[in-house]
Amino acid sequence: MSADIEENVLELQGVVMTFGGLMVLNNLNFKVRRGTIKAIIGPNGAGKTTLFNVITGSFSPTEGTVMFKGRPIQDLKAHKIAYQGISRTFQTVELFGNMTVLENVMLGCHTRVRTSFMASGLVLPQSRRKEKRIRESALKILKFIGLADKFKDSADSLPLGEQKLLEIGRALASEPELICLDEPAAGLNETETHLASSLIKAINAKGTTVLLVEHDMKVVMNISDEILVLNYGQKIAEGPPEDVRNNPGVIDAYLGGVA
Amino acid sequence: MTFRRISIITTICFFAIGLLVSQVNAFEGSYKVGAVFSVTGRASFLGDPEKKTVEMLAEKINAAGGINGKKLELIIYDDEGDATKCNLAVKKLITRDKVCAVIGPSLSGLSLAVIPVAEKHKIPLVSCAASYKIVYNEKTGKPYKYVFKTPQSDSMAVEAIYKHLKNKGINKIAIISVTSGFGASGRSELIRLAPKYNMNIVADEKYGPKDTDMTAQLTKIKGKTPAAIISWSIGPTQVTVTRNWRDLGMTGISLYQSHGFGSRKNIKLAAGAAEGVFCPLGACNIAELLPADHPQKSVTTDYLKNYTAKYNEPLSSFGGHGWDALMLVSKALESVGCDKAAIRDYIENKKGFVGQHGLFNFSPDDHNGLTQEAFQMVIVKGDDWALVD
Amino acid sequence: MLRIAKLPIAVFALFIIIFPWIAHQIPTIEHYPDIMVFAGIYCLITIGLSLLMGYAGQISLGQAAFFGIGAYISGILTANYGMNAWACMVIGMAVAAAVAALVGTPSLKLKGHYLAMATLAFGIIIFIIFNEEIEWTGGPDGMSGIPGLSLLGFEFDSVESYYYLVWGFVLVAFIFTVNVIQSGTGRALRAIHASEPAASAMGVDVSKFKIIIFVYSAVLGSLAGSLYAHYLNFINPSTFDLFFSIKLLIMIALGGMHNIWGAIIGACLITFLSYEWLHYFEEFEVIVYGAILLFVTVLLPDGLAGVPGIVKGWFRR
Amino acid sequence: MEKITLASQLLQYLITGLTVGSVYAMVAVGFNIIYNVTEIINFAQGEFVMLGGLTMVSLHVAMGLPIILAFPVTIVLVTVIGILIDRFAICPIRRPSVLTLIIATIAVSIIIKGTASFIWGKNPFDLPAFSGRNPINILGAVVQPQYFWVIGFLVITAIALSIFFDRTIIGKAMRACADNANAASLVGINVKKMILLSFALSAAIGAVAGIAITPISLMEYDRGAMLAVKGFGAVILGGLGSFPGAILGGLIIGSIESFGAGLVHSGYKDAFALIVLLVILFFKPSGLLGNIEISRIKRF
Repeated sequence: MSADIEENVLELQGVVMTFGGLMVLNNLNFKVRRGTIKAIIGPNGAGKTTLFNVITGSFSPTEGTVMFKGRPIQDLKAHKIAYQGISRTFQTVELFGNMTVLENVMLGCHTRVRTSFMASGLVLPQSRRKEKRIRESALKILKFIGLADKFKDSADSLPLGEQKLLEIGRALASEPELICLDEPAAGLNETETHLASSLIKAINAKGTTVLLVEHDMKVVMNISDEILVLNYGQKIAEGPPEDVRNNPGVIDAYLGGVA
Repeated sequence: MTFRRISIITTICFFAIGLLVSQVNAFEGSYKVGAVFSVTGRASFLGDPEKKTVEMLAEKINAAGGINGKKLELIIYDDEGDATKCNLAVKKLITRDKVCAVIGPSLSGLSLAVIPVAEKHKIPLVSCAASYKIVYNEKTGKPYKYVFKTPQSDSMAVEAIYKHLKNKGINKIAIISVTSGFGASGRSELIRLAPKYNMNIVADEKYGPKDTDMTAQLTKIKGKTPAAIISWSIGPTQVTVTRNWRDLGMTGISLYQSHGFGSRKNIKLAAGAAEGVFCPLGACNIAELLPADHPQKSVTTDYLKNYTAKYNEPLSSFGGHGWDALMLVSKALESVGCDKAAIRDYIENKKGFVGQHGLFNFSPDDHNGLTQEAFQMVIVKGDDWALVD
Repeated sequence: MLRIAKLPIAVFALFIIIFPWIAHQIPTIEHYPDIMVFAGIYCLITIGLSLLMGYAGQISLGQAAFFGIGAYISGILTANYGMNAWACMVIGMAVAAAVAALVGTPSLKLKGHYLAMATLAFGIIIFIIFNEEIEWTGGPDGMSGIPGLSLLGFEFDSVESYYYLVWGFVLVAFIFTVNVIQSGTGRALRAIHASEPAASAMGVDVSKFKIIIFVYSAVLGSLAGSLYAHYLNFINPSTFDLFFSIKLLIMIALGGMHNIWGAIIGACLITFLSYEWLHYFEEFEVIVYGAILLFVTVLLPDGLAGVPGIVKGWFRR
Repeated sequence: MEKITLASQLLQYLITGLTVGSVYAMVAVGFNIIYNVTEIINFAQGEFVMLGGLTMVSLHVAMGLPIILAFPVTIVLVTVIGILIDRFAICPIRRPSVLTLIIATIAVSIIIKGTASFIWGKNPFDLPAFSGRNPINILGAVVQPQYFWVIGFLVITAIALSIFFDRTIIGKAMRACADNANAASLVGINVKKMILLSFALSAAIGAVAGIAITPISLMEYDRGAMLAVKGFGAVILGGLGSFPGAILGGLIIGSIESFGAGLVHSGYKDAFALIVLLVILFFKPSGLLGNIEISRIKRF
C-alpha cells in the first residue's frame, strides 16, 4: 500500500463533473506515477481544462475522489491544494500583469513562507530576511528558465513565448511535487516550442512530476512517458505514446472531432 | 496629443493658482459681520432665503449710509449643511476675516457644532436655528455666554399647537415627522411636552426627506383613528403629506403642520389639498393679516414687499430669522461698535427689539428673547392663511 | 516597479512639519493648518481605502460607516460615560474591525457592482441607525459636548497641536501601509487584483487577504472617526452618509488609485477644493467641482499621482 | 371617522408600494440599458428623472404647452442631454476602468444637479395630475388616478422595450453589443453608435419616470441621487442586466418600503429594503433573475 502511494502521486477515482445538467467529466479514473510526465490529450471540449480545474481545486467534483499522495483533496480550496504541493499554469496566460517578472516568481514562493500582515507592516527583521531569501530563490528560478536578464520588466511587456515560460517559472517557485501545465506550447513558434519542451524535460529531470495538457502532438509524443486521451469527458485510451498513437479509438475521436 | 498636454498643464496651473488665490477684503473702516448659512445642500430651503434676506438687508443699510457712517460688510459662507465645513467657516470668519460677530448657522445641529468655537474665541454668535439646546447649556442650566438665536424654539410651536388642540377638546393625536434634524427635534419636543397637555400619542410615524409617497404611514395612522395628526416636516415632503392626507379621505382627522409649512408656496404646491390645515406661524408670514396697530406690522410688511419685489418668490419663515439676526447685530454695532464683549452684553440686555418673528426681550437667562406669543395659529382658507379666532 | 522611494516620504514629512510655520507667515493662508487637520483625517481613511481598492481591487461604497462607527463610539463613550478618550479610540477600532469582518466575509465574495451595492447598502443601514437611535446618538441633530484629547496633562486644544497629532497618525499609517505594499502581503494583494484564479493557484488565500485588508481599512476609518469627533467636539449623521463615501471614492480616483501617494494627494486636494478654493465660485461651486472631476477623470486616468509619469514620458521622447 | 380594516390597509400598502416601485423599476431599466451595452453603471440616471419632471413643469405649467405636446418635447430634450453625456463625458475617456467610469458619471450628475439648481432654483415644483386628483376607492383603499399612470407607464415602457429589443434590427444590434462588443463590431455594428443610443434610450425612460412621478411627489433639483440609489438597488436585486429582474427588483423594493413603513417601523423602512437586498445577495450573489455569467464582470 505504502509503495503504491509512493508510486502514484495523483490518483482520480470515479470523478464526475456536471455543469447545470451537462456532464463534462464522466467517471474518470487514472493515476499519475511519481517522477513521470503524463500528457492529457483530446479534442476541443473533451474536458481537459475542467479536469485541471478539478485537480487544482478551482472546482470541487460533483462525485468521486482526487487523491494526492494518498490523501483526498477534492474538497480543498485552490490555495490549500497549492500548499499540498500542486502547482499549475493556465491555458490563457494568467500572469500578474501589474507586477514585474521577478515579483511574479516571488509570488510563486507564497506557499513557502508565512506572510503576516502586522509583521510586514512593521518591517520586523524576520520578514525582511524572508523577503531576501525569496528574492534569491526567485532569481535562481529566473536563471533556470532563462529570463534572468528581464527580471525588472513588467510581466505585461514580455512576448507570449516568454510569458508562457514565466508562468512555468512562477509555478515552479512553490517547489511543487506535481506541476500541471495547461497547453504550455499553445501559440508558440517552433523555436519557442522547442525551448518549452526542453524546459519541461529539465523540470522533470529534477524530480518533479508533470501533468500536461497539450495540443501539439510533436511535443506530447516527444516528452511524455504516458498519455491519457479524453473524449466527451471520458477516458478512451491510456498508455505509453506509441500505444496511444496506434489506438483506433483515438484516431476515430480525433477525426470525428474534426468532421 | 498637444491638446492633452496643454489641458494637463492648464489643470496644474489652475490648482497652483487656487493655492495662492485669496479674497482681498480690506475695506478700511467697515464693520465686518460674518454669516454662515446652508445656502446649498440638504438644508438649502433654510439657507437660501436667509442669504437672500441678509444680502438685501445689508444693501438697504448701506444705502441708508451704513452704520455710524461705516459700511456694513457682510461675509457669507455656505456650509452646505455639512458640520465640518460649517466649523471651518466659522473659525475662518473669526481668525482670518476678523469679523465682529457671526450670524447663522441655519441648522440646529450645526449651531450646536460651532458653539464651542464661539465660546472659545469669545465672539457673539446669533444662530438662525430653532432648537432650544442652542441657548440652553444642559450642564449649567443657563444659556451659553456668547450664543443667541432668533427663531422661536420648537417647543413654542409645539405648545401653540397643543394649546389649540386642548381648546378643541382633542387629546388623541398622531405624529408624522421627517427624519431630518428639523423633524427629529420637533418630534422629540412633541413627545416631551405631550404629558403636560395630556396628549395621547397613538402613532409616531416617520419618512425620509427625499421620499416620494407617505400613503403607507398615513394609512397606518388612519387605522389608529386619532383625532388630529401633527406633521413635522420641511420642504416638498410636507406638501406630499398634505396631499396624501386629503387623497386618503382623512379630512375628518385635522392636520396640523409645523411652522415649517410657513410659506404660501406650500399652499400653492398642495393644489387645494391644504384647505383646512392648521399651522403656527410667526408674524412675518402673515404680515397682511396683522391688524394695523400690531407692533410688527410695519417691519413685516416692509420686508414682505421688498423681498417679493427683489427675488420674485414667495416669502418663507426662514428668511425672517436671518433678518432678525442681522438687524440685531447691526443695532449692537450702532451702539457699541466692533467690540465683541460689548456686542454680547448689548444683545443680552436688549429689550423690545421689533423683529420679523416677534418682540425680542433678551436677558441673561434667555438668549432667545421670545415668548409663545411669537406664534399665532392660522388655518389655510381659500389658498391663503386666515387667523384662527 | 513598486519600490516607493524613501526620499519623497522624508520630504513629505518635512513639509508637514514646517507647514504650520509657513502658513503662519502668510496672512491669506493663515487658517490652512485648520483645513489640513481635516485633510489628514481623510488621508487616514483614503490610505486604507486605496490599499483596498487600488491594490486589492475591491470597491467599497460604505467606508463612511466605519468613519462613523469610530466617531460615534468615541463620542458616546466619552461624552455620556466619561470614559478615557484613548481607550474609546481603541474600542472603536476593535468594533470597526469586528463589524468589517462580519460584513466583509459574505460581501467580499461578491464581485464588481454587486460588491459596490452590498457595501453601499451596509453604509446606508449604518447611517439610518445613527439617524434613528436618538437616545444614543442624538439623532439627526447630532451630539455635542465631546471632549477634546489630552495626553499626560497636555491638552490638544490648539489647531497646531491637533495638526501634529493627526499628521503623526497619518505618517505612521502611511509608512506602515507602504511597508505592507512592499512586502509579500502587498504582492499577494496585487496578485489578487490581477488574477484571482492565478493567485489562489499559487496558494494565496484570496478571501482571507481581502478580509484582512477590509478590516485594516475599517480600523483606519474608525481611527479617523475618533480623531474627527474629538477635534470637532460634535458629530452628526450627515457627516457619515453615502455622499461622504462617494467623496472618498472621488479622492482616491482623483489622486490615483494605483499609487499610495494618490490617497494623500486626493484627500488633500478634495478637502481644499471643497472647503476653501471653490468658495469663490459661489453658486457655481458645485458645477465647477463636477467639471474638475470630469476633466481629471477624462484626461488623467491614473489620477494626479500619474502626472509625474506622464511628464517623464514627454521628456523621454 | 370610519375605521379602516386591516385588509384595506394591506391593499393600500401594496398599491403604494407598487407605484413607488414602478418609478424605481423605470430607473433600474434605464441603468440596465446602459449597462448591457457598456458595462457602465450610470449614476446620473436619477438626474434624468429629475430633468424629466422639471422640464415638463417648465413646458407645461410655465409655458402652457398642452400635455400632449409637452410630453414628447420633454423626452426629446432629456434624450439630447443623455446623448451629450455620452459625447462629452463617456466617449473621451481613454482608458476606461469601471471606477473611472463610475466617477465620470458621478461628476456628470453633480454638474447636472448644479445646473438644474441654477435654472430652476432650489424650490420644489408641482405638475397637475394627468387625469385630475379625485381619488378612487378600491375595497377601502384609496388610489390616486396618477398611480395608474405611473404603473401604466412602466407597463408601456416594458412592452415597448421588449418589442424594440426582440423585433427591430437596431434593438437586436444593441443586444449583440451587450453579448459581445468585439464580435458585434466584426459583423459591422457600429458599437459607438449603439452606446450613444443606449444613453439616449435610458435618458428617455428616465424622463418618462420623472414626468409620471412629479404630480405625486413634486420635483426639485436634488431628488435624483436618492432615486439613483434605489434604482441601483433594484438593478442589483433583480440581477444586473436583466430587464424582468429590474422591474421585479423595483417593485419588490417599493413594496418592502411600503409594508415595512406600514407594519413595522417607518423610520427603518429604507433599512428593511436594504437588509433584504443584502440577504439575497449573500445567498444568491447574482441577484434574483441574474445570470451568473453576467455577474462575472470586470474588476475595478
